[in-house]
Amino acid sequence: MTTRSRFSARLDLENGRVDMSHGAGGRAMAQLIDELFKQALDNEWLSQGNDQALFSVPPGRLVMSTDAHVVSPLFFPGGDIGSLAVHGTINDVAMSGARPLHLAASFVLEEGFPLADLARIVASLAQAAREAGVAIVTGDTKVVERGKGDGVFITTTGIGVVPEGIAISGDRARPGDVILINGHIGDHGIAILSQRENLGFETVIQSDSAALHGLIADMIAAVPDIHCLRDPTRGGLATTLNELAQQSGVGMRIRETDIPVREAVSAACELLGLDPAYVANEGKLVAICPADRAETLLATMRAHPLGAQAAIIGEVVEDPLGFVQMQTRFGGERLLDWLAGEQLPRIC
Amino acid sequence: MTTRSRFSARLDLENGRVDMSHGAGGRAMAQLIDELFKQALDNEWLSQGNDQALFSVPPGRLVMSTDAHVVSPLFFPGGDIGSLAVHGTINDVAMSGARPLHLAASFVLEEGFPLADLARIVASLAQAAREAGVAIVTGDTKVVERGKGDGVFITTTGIGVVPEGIAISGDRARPGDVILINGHIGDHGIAILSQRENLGFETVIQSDSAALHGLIADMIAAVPDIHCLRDPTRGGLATTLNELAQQSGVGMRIRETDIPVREAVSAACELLGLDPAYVANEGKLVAICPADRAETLLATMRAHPLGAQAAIIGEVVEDPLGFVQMQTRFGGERLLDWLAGEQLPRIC
Amino acid sequence: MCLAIPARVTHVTRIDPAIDTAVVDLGGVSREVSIALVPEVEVGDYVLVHVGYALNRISEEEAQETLKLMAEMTRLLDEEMGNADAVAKPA
Amino acid sequence: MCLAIPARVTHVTRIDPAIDTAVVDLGGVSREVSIALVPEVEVGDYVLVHVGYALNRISEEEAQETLKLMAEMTRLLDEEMGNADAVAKPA
Amino acid sequence: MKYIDEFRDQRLARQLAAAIAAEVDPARQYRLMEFCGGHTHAIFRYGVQQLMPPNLRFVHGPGCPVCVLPMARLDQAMAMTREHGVTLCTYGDLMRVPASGRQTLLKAKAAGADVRMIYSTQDVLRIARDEPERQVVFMAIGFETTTPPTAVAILQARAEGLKNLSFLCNHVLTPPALRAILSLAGPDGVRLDGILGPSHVSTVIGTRPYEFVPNQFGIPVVIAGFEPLDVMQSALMLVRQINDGRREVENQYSRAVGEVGNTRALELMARVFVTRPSFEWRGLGFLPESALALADDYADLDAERRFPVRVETSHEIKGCECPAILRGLKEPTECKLFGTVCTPDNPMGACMVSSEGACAAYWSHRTHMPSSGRN
Amino acid sequence: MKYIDEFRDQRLARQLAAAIAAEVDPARQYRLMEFCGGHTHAIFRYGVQQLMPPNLRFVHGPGCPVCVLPMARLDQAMAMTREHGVTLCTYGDLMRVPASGRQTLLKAKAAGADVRMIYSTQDVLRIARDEPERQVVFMAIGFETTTPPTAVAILQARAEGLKNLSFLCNHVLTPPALRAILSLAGPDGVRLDGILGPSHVSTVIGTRPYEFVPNQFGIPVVIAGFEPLDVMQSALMLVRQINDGRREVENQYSRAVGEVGNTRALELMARVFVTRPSFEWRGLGFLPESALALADDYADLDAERRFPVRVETSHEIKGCECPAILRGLKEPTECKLFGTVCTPDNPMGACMVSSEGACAAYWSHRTHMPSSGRN
Ligand code: SF4
Ligand code: SF4
Ligand SMILES: [Mg+2]
Ligand SMILES: [Mg+2]
Ligand SMILES: [Mg+2]
Ligand SMILES: [Mg+2]
Ligand SMILES: [Mg+2]
Ligand SMILES: [Mg+2]
Ligand SMILES: [Mg+2]
Ligand SMILES: [Mg+2]
Ligand SMILES: [Mg+2]
Ligand SMILES: [Mg+2]
Repeated sequence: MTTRSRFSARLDLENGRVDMSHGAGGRAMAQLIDELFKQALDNEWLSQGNDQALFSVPPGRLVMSTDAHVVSPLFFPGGDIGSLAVHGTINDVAMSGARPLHLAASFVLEEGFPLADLARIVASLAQAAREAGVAIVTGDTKVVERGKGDGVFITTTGIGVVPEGIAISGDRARPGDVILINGHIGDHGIAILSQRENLGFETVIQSDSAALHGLIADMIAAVPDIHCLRDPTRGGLATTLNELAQQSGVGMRIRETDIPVREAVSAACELLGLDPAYVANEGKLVAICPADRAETLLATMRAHPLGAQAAIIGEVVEDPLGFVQMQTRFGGERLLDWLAGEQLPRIC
Repeated sequence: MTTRSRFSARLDLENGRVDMSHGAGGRAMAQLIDELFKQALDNEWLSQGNDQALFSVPPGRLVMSTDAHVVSPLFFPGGDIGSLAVHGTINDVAMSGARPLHLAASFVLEEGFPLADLARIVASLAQAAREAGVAIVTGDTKVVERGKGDGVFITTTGIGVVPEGIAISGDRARPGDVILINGHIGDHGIAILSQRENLGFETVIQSDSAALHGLIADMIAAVPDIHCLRDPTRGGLATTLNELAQQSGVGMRIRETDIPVREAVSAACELLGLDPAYVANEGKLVAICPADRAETLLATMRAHPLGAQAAIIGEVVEDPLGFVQMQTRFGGERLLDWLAGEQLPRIC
Repeated sequence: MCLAIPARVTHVTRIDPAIDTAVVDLGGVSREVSIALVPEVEVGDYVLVHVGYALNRISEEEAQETLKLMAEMTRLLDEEMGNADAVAKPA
Repeated sequence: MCLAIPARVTHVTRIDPAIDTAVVDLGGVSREVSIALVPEVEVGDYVLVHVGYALNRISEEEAQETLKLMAEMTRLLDEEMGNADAVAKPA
Repeated sequence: MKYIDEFRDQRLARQLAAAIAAEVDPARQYRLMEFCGGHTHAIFRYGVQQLMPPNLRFVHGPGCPVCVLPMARLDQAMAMTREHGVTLCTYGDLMRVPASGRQTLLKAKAAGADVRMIYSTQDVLRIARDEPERQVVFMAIGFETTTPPTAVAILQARAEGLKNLSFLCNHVLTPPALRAILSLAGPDGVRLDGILGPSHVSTVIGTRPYEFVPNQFGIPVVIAGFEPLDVMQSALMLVRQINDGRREVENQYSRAVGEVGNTRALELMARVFVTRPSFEWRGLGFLPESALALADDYADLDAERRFPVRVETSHEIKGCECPAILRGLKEPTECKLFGTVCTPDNPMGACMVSSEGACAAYWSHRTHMPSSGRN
Repeated sequence: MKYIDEFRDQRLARQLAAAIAAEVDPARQYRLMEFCGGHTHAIFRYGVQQLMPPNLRFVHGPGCPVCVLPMARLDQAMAMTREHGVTLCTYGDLMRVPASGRQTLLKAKAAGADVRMIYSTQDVLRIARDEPERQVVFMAIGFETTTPPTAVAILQARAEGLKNLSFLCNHVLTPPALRAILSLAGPDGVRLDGILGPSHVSTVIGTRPYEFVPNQFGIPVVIAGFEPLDVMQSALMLVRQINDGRREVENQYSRAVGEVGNTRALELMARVFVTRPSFEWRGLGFLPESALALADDYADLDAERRFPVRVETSHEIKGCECPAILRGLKEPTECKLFGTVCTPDNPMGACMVSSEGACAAYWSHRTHMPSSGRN
């Protein structure tokens, strides 16, 4: 029996809206899942129609990671919540050195959300997953009353397999290690902010949202002994460096002049009184590796389209206090502290 | 370095509230995670502080399942959103016959949510996970502005391993198979509704929320050839039977008199004009097995505390239209259709 | 729409006939109802509950009478068939 | 709090001096600002932008003068040291 | 549950079925109209029709207040939310009923209207008290059963001086509708041998208002309770009247219904409502003296006066046979849209929405419908 | 970025540093107060202090409008949200500043107050227009730099006849504060050799209002831009004045500042504001003629008059040395709470909140603080 025959009228993907019946578990929900989700995400696991996906995994250690995506606005230059939800979780999986295998996606929809927008988001999610070579193998949809949500929240959870011999973890940074980044920082956060009507600025900056597992695969092929990988998302580069320093019980010394920042990002930060080091990224990674492998790693990164602007930005040092210090353009030093309070609202 | 020393003042778990800084990725978020989440969930994976959990899995096929939990109210007789988020996903994993291994948990918090309530929910989540023998190995926390959420949403994603020789799937029901349920239906939905101030009724009914993997392990040990297992959550028993009938391309005949329903659930349904067959459950499963194994399966279920009231409720029949029919108390027949529209708001 | 259910009055609160309420019980489920339409109800009465209001009292005697009548209507038959479990063949 | 940034005026919209606005550009980022405080600005001017308002025009000549003065203040030294890249030892 | 379980007894049901089978005259047809959707629901819910002999057929009447509400009244309520920004409160039954342009209150709510599903008029009063900044309109709907709770709320709103609550009255009266159906003669008319009277209505208005049915139309009536045994016993009582050639109003539901009804409820209704000269019923057209409006003394609480809106003439969905079905002239399965375009998930007519609507009842029962094209 | 990058040039910075090193007299101390938090921020952001010779020290002044706002004014604003349900708009800088009882606007917002962070007074006007049902209060704060945009908004609100917008004025004036600091003699006073004047303030008021500093106190002033080279050049200019024995107001920031300031801005300010006889500054106490209030002509737009609230006398956190720090008498590291109880995540005093506050600046710099107990 085809799914279509079960419903008397097709979903109105042009003018329809999510209503409470789409989350009640009955036929309206089944129709939403069949005509919108399954159609766009089309894979063997989803079409089985079970509440869980079954699959075999290659031998090895697994990783699992989850992220709720609550970005506002839902659509932004360079992506939308759909592609972001795929990239965000793939990256967290890949930062262990793992090859991402599968994703699960849970949607919380707000009553009244236009089905056309939902279809656009799901199409974008599907495309991002296809491009990344992972499947959304299982999912869930809930509907909350108007005023109890914000259009769409998407939680994705990913699993992946870590190749033999790889041991990447935030606690492995050692004094003497070198710190690299794969390109310009702050693009995602500034792209999101540029869509805030009340900030009222315009720029050509696009989100850097991207799936980094391909780049990472190249990197670990060239330098299996990468110590740490992490994507500097919320809280930006500064916060990620602090996390790693704290986890590893080391300090860091970063050179401001070596951090790639686009002029428009700098300019937007000047205008808003922000520091690019605290602005979110969605297609960036911080890598830490032994000093003698740094040039090889840098060359490998630069050879990949997502690492063309890669740079060595600093070194790991001994410091029981776990401080991240930055050499300013002037040769002075300042602390690159954790983000205090909130810098930017709702960026991932 | 202990996590405590990083923060100058401890979280105010008595009178504090979630504010936007708790989701901004900076130190306030790190503190929330350290002092509330990690402390309650305490396991080797979380304390590593990576954005993903790394673990080895025993050989076999894996399953993965995800559910967003948006129940309102957050606390209800017999549970809360924390325990529900554990049980709901463990059950979806276990319904494949799998042994649940690990969970991931993503929180979407509304600005202003009392930290005391959050701590209570996380404690309940932790306890439910401990009791079920699974760990919350990775997680995520986002904060949305007041009016963009509803206190707390929790998305959990679980993985599990399916033993050799088990092939449980919604498409395996065959004419002649027998349909069983592990106990009284409708308890969860009625327990939730009894908390709605505007419905204004009171009852001693408690949610049946429970993790069913232990029961299922016993069931597959006794009857490895179980064809289908599914938890009748949103949409209730009626909707679950329709899903299974449609997936398997069969019909079903159910006997109303054989379905266990508590008197208070029947009474509440009479008062509200609801049908218990459409009311949600969170600790129930529908099992379908070959007729000659049904008595063994029933006996096994009844021997488990979560199956003491188990019953055979009907049979699978041939029907290309996939109708679920019910023999009424009167010997008449009626269709037990999919839930149309919305029966109950926000029950899981 | 005209769903109305008999329930037993377990508690009556009288302040002003226009806003008096009772608590009724049905199979272990209790709820408050307005008794503005049946101010005379007493604890122990059964009332017909509709959209949160007690619509009317139910008469125990009349109910018994109705059931007796049913039994009578079918007695003849019962005897004829000699077997209470005989199932009428559905149409 | 007194954060103010120089930006180039790329567009001026004049309707009423009290509510006139300009678009300014800073390194590829543009935003609208009120010119209620500097109604005389022209396209091409640089203005100091503070909380969405142009506060003042920036004088190209004065800026050059300041830079020239800086160069002079350090010229002597430059020559003395014979090497522009010499780093002053931080305190 | 007392007064419920006894009237759902399976053994007694079989015996009543056997008694009916034994008493019907095989040579004649018994066409019994259950006026009320509550009966329709019970008949399908418990499979009562299948327990009847083949020559006894239940004919579904217009007795579902949701089904007979004309689209224009829903359009009007939605226009109030749009044009006046009111908070519209109503019973859940109405949420999915199609209005003009495939709109429903559920969709209007999704699109931003403040529509609240309530369970009791006491909830409406609470909302109005709690949100004094909102103008709250209660869309009152229902037969005489549901009218007294509205009357109580109106009086309470007046007594409390609530300035932000008003009532959009759609209460209709059952006797005029029954009269209209019986008055349709000739090819438009339906041949009926007996009527199962709406007993919950009669708890309020008593049995007397139905005397005109035997007197003027020569058709017997039994005021029938809503439990399945009530329906069956009432059917047997009608069979006996028919067989005996009697034409009376009998009262099967004597445990809750008397000759005169609830005089206090009637008195409250008389105080706040007046009869409208004419009111449209979906399927039946405009019927004289068939609905209530707020009396002039309560004009200030009348939403129609407080929030005037213009509503276009509405047109029922083409092909929907609700009108003929509500008059007992057709069965849902004779509608071309039934089960194909029109299902409970996508109802085209109101009869497919309410669980008391004939189409919805047939749909739930469709495995056994000999005339359904889908079987 | 023109007018920015040139003034951050690293080579020039080194040369300026060398020049300063060469010109200072090793036998004397140069204590230069940067009045303004913007300078404090630049000094730390670019590591300027570290480029200076050891006998030249920057002393941080009270020039952060956030830091000098007394708790009672925040308490007052929060009371307006609580007691009058107003929508409170303010610049982001204020969101995390501690008020009485460890409250902040951020926490008040989390607890349900309608607090909005805005970027421009134009946003406030937009909110008031878009939400006519809300009473919108703009909590205006800032030195003379930030005052004209408030004046424009007040005039625009009046011109548009906005009935739901009012202004809670906390604008303060820099010259009286500077005078207060310099007036403190004896053990309470701070010895200063020169002043870096607040140049963005001077874009509005010009350089003349600072003439009293050399004239009455015999201390040289340089109005200094905020880029690091501006600060360094100004330091050098002060060193030269000191070495030469000159006491003048010099203007380093001539590209945007003249002697008389922005006359149009001054005219708008004069139209809508009057000087308060006295106003409390955190750390400095009540200073005469040091703040602005709405003029009587604009009384209807004055939130203090529209939404009267009673506010208890507030007490600063015990142990917080903000008062002494704001007067230049102590360094943050001399505060016992610094870095232990008080951090940017849990600020005890306003100086730890604003990125222009001396404590926050020291915190960000703590790896190199010789006097910090934490190092
Ligand atoms: S099936 Fe649908 S369209 Fe046909 S009469 Fe019934 S409600 Fe109308
Ligand atoms: S460190 Fe904190 S407590 Fe100490 S003076 Fe600074 S702001 Fe006040
Ligand atoms: Mg993650
Ligand atoms: Mg992530
Ligand atoms: Mg990450
Ligand atoms: Mg699910
Ligand atoms: Mg919203
Ligand atoms: Mg699931
Ligand atoms: Mg589930
Ligand atoms: Mg399930
Ligand atoms: Mg995360
Ligand atoms: Mg909310």
